[in-house]
Amino acid sequence: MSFKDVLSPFTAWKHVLETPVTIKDPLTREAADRYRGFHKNDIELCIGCSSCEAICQNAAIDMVPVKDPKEGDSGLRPQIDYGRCCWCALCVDICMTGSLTMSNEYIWFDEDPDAFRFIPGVDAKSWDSSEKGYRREGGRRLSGTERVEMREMEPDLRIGNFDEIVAGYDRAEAVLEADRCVECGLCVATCPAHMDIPDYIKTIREGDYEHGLELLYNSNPFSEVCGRVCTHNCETACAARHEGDPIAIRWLKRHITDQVPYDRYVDIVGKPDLAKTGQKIAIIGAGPGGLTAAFDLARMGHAVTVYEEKEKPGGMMRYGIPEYRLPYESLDRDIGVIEAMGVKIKCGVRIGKDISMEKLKADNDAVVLAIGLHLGRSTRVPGSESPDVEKAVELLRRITAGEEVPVPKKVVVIGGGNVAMDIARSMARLQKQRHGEVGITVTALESFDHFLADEEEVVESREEGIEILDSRGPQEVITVKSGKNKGKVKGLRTWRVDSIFDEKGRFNPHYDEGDEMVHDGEMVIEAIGQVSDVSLLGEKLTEALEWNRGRVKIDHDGRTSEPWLWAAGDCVKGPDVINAVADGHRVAQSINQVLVAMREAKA
Amino acid sequence: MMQAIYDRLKDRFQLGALDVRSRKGLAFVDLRREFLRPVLTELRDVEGFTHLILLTAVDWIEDERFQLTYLLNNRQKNLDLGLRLRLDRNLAIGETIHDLWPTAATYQRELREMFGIAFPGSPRVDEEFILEGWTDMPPYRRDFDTLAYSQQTHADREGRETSDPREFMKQILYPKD
Amino acid sequence: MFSFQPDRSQYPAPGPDGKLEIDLETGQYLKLWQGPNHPGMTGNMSVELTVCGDEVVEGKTHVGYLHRGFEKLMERRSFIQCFPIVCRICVPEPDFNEYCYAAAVENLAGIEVPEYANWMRTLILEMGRFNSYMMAIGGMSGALGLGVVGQWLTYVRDIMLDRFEELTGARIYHMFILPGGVRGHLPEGFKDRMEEVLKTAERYLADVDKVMFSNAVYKRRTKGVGYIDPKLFEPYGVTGPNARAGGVAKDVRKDAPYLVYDQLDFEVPTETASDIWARTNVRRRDIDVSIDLIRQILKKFPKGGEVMAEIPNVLHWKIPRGETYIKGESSRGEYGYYLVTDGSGYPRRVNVRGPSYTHAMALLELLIPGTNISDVAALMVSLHTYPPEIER
Amino acid sequence: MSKQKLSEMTTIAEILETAVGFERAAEAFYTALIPKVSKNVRYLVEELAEEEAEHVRIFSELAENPDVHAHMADAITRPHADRKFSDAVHTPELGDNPDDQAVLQYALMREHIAMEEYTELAANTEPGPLHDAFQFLANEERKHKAELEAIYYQIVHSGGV
Repeated sequence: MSFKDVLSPFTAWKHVLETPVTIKDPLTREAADRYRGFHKNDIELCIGCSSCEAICQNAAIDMVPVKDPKEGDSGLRPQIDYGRCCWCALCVDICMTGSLTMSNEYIWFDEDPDAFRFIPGVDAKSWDSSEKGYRREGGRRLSGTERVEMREMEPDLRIGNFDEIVAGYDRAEAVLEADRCVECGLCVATCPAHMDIPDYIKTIREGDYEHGLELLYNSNPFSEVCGRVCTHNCETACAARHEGDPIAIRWLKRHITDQVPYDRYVDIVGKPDLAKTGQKIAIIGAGPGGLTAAFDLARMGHAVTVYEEKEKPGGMMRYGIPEYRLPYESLDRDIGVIEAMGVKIKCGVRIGKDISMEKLKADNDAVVLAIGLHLGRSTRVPGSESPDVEKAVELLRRITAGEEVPVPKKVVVIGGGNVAMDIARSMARLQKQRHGEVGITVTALESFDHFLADEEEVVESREEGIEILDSRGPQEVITVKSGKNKGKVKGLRTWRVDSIFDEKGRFNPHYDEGDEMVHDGEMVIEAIGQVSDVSLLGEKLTEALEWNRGRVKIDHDGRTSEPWLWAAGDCVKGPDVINAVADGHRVAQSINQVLVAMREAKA
Repeated sequence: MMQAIYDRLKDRFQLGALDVRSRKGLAFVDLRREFLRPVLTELRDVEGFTHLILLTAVDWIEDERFQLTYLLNNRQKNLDLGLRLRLDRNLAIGETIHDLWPTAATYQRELREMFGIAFPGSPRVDEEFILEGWTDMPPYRRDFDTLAYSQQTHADREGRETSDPREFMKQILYPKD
Repeated sequence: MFSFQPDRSQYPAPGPDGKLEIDLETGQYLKLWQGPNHPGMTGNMSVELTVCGDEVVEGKTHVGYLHRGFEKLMERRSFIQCFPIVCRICVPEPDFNEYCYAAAVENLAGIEVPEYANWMRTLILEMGRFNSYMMAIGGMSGALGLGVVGQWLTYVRDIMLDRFEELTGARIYHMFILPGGVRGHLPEGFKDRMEEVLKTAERYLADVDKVMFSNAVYKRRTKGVGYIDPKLFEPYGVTGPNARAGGVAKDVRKDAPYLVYDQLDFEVPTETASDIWARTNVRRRDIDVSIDLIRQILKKFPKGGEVMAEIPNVLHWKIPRGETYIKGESSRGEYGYYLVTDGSGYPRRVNVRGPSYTHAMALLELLIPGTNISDVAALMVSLHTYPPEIER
Repeated sequence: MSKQKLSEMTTIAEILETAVGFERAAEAFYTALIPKVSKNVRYLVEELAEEEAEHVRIFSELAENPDVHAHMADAITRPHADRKFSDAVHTPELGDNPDDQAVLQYALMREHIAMEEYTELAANTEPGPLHDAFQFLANEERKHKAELEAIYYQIVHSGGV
């Protein structure tokens, strides 16, 4: 210690005339660009999935109704209680759409404490238009954005046979994919059968497959089938699709069914221990709609008989969907579970011919019409009456039934939906087997922007060597005009479709007649649309029933204007498996209510 | 290095398996109660584990036991060693080591308060530490439910209500299904 | 130069065992509470002093004034939900909680953090250390009535907080280091603005050296006061600057290098006197190390790269059964997280090992008897105590 | 086909007569078809008959309009589409129980001819009530055709999922 040490502190005086460093007006000081300030929410982008609420460790967020729910949007929006919020921004990080962000605003005066509980984006705030504030870097990182790729058989291996293409996830892949689910449940409303999607996906993560199977068959007796061919509307409502791929819900469903040994199915699905009601129900058509209704009704204790015209049950699942997409064993397993519930299926019986509707009505307490759409439409363009012009549904049926079908070297398909892809790919396989090469041209009215068939169908068809031309309007099936081949099909003449919809989005095709093409082929297959074969109803019942634009009129529960008759599936709605399943449930519920009332009235 | 130390001690003190799954330079080992003091002493005086990093407990309520973790550090060799000791949860009495590391008295006092584990002989072990006037069960035990406590003690803010997207959509979009 | 010897002739004599028989009834003793609200306390804790004259004969520490039960709260929060609450365990230097927690989770979940994130974490931890020392030295000067140094260093801390704000989006609770990595990249122009802060800091520190460290009063009040015998370091778990001031170069950055410290060039400052002066001086010199480290880090900073590793969906992130201990060298010594997982989506047990736990409890109580009342504040501050890490 | 109808010029009176005949024939055709078709497609024919009845009513009103009446003898260029238009008075034989597709195809063809005819007539008349009437009819037919096409697509093409 020295004298210098006594003087040294006085050097501080040199600062006495310096300008103070104090911030003069702290209330207008702008925070940094990244500052985690008050919340903003792009209300149109937000889907109300509640992931923000789930991650908030302060329980500061409530989901409150703001608009009507619709597909993929719950209509709920987050309300934040600033009495609890700690501005950690995990809600911003987890946000599935990127709608929730933060401004760099941090000053807010109000005398009313409740003002600090607000709905960002709905309750207008001065910082709503702020460009600055916390943004997560590089998108959503707190839940997976990329779908686990499904392994498929290579095109050259699959084109010569009808083996199933999709391999299915193994355990590790499925767990990874299931992990991405945020359990918001937006998909449940969109699924026609309202399957417990987040719950069964959870069973995959937890490895509890038996519980998963139970959940599946609770709401869908065609889980094996839907695990393969469902139109998976759920995936279009999936929250994960906004900044990444939707969860592969369909493949996860299949994974559960793959993991449980079939001999455990009936035990797990379980048959409720109910007394027989003694009431009888006849179901016309063993497709997904009819059999789902049968499954439910049998489990409710009723005696159910399903009448099927074709040789085997399954409807379009068997006779429409090709085996490489849905192996028959999978279908048979689902049907086996349904039969185990006590459902009787009588195949090769055509109602209206072998048994009349009147007799069905007389012998049963209720009848369900679930006859699907089994007649193919024709374009009726000139030449379409030629015997070399086939209808896709008919041809698919014959292929399944093992009948001999003509397999020319070149085939033209009209249509751009999944049925067109099914027949094109089935014929391609037969061509490969018979001729060693594929010669299929698919002409679709729709452009690829508005294509009907699933993207993956288009991709896989092309991999298999099928040519797909979009925006082609069929004008004429060209036939040989003379000689020994007179009347034989030579090809299809098409015009280019300039525009297919008018400005209101309605079908109004406009052709460019100058852009004409002729597609060579010895066979033309029409795969454009289907219609129900309602002739089995007979004239009297057709007259007695009320109709709604070509289809049997039904109420919400699927009941027709005839109190003993219900209708379900593609013939009244659809067309796809899961809608038919949903219909089956609805009809079964309704019938049961009526039958219970009948029993009570008698008692 | 850790393995060599372990090998020197394991038979004499009937140590459990050496658990080195976490990170490099850190290992855990199960220890029988009667060997706590000799092992600690030997580790401190012979093996260079002079620094007691921490002493704490884990409640394995489903196994009806507490795990006491004594975490030691050998600075020269850059090794951390965790000794795990099982205590019967229903007879939670530990052995004080304040004479080996005086600072352990603080840890033991906290364990007494938060887990209800007794350390007879530890200085001031029964004095209140963090929780003055606490009468409920020791709060770090697993069966103390913080949420229930909070709900009993504090009122929720009025008017808070939330909806589950799935249930809300069901209620509006398909009430009859 | 200055010398005042108190008259202790009236004081009671110790008993045969050398211990005082404290009986308040005799009127010779007085209970004096320093804290929990007291300018000479570091945060919300208190020391219950028993004084005789102006000499303290016994001191008992009392904590619990801001006990929130973080360790227990974390047991019912998912692994990601713990991330925003750990920083609250230490206000002046929250980043060690973020780092240790994240690294513990990553360790048990088997996650490899990207290189960029490791550099970012190191940068943030050094920035945090710098700021923590600003408060420690400012507090030290304040405890001895030298308010102006506290004001200067508060300003220096404030401009460093500006850098924190632009980098992490917050001034105090940065919440930037999360399991898997960090939340973002360096903002544009950050290095230049940081250099300005460091230069300003160096200017102010030069003044602090003159006004505080070369101050005769300061020296008189700190030299030889609050001596800790280095023999007590191991029994009392003394780490960090408190140990370095007694000649033991304990520093986790050197002893068990983590993050990118093995790629940085630095020496650990030590002193030998082990008194208040030495402890404060170690901190003052460690600021220079921190400044140098920040410069080195920014110079070697990766040009770009991922900030986050791929992590599972945090909403149902489960971690296999295991336990680990992750430590780092905070401004106060060894800071660590002991994390036990049981395979569920929640931690089974989190134990936070803060250096104040050992420094301000048993050790402080040991050091207090025999000090002057007016030195208690300086003694406490010299141990650099942050009460929340005692009671968590 | 009379010689006069093939000539370049005709009169308003005649045009109106052909048009009313066209719409009447269609109305009668659809009305007669209703009981023939199966009940499930009857809605389609019923809707078509209603539409045509509405058009007949518009023409009747038009003929009674004194402004139009004054122009009855005016000459007007015969539209190019007139030939097809008059031909369409002769309704086709759709068989006993035509299906929805056959009915729709016929209706679409008819709407198309009518739309062309009225569009041309509107172009060939001076501004006034007659012009407005043709313009209105052309629009009506255009809208109607668009609606029918939407129905056609829905019924015939969209089963192709």
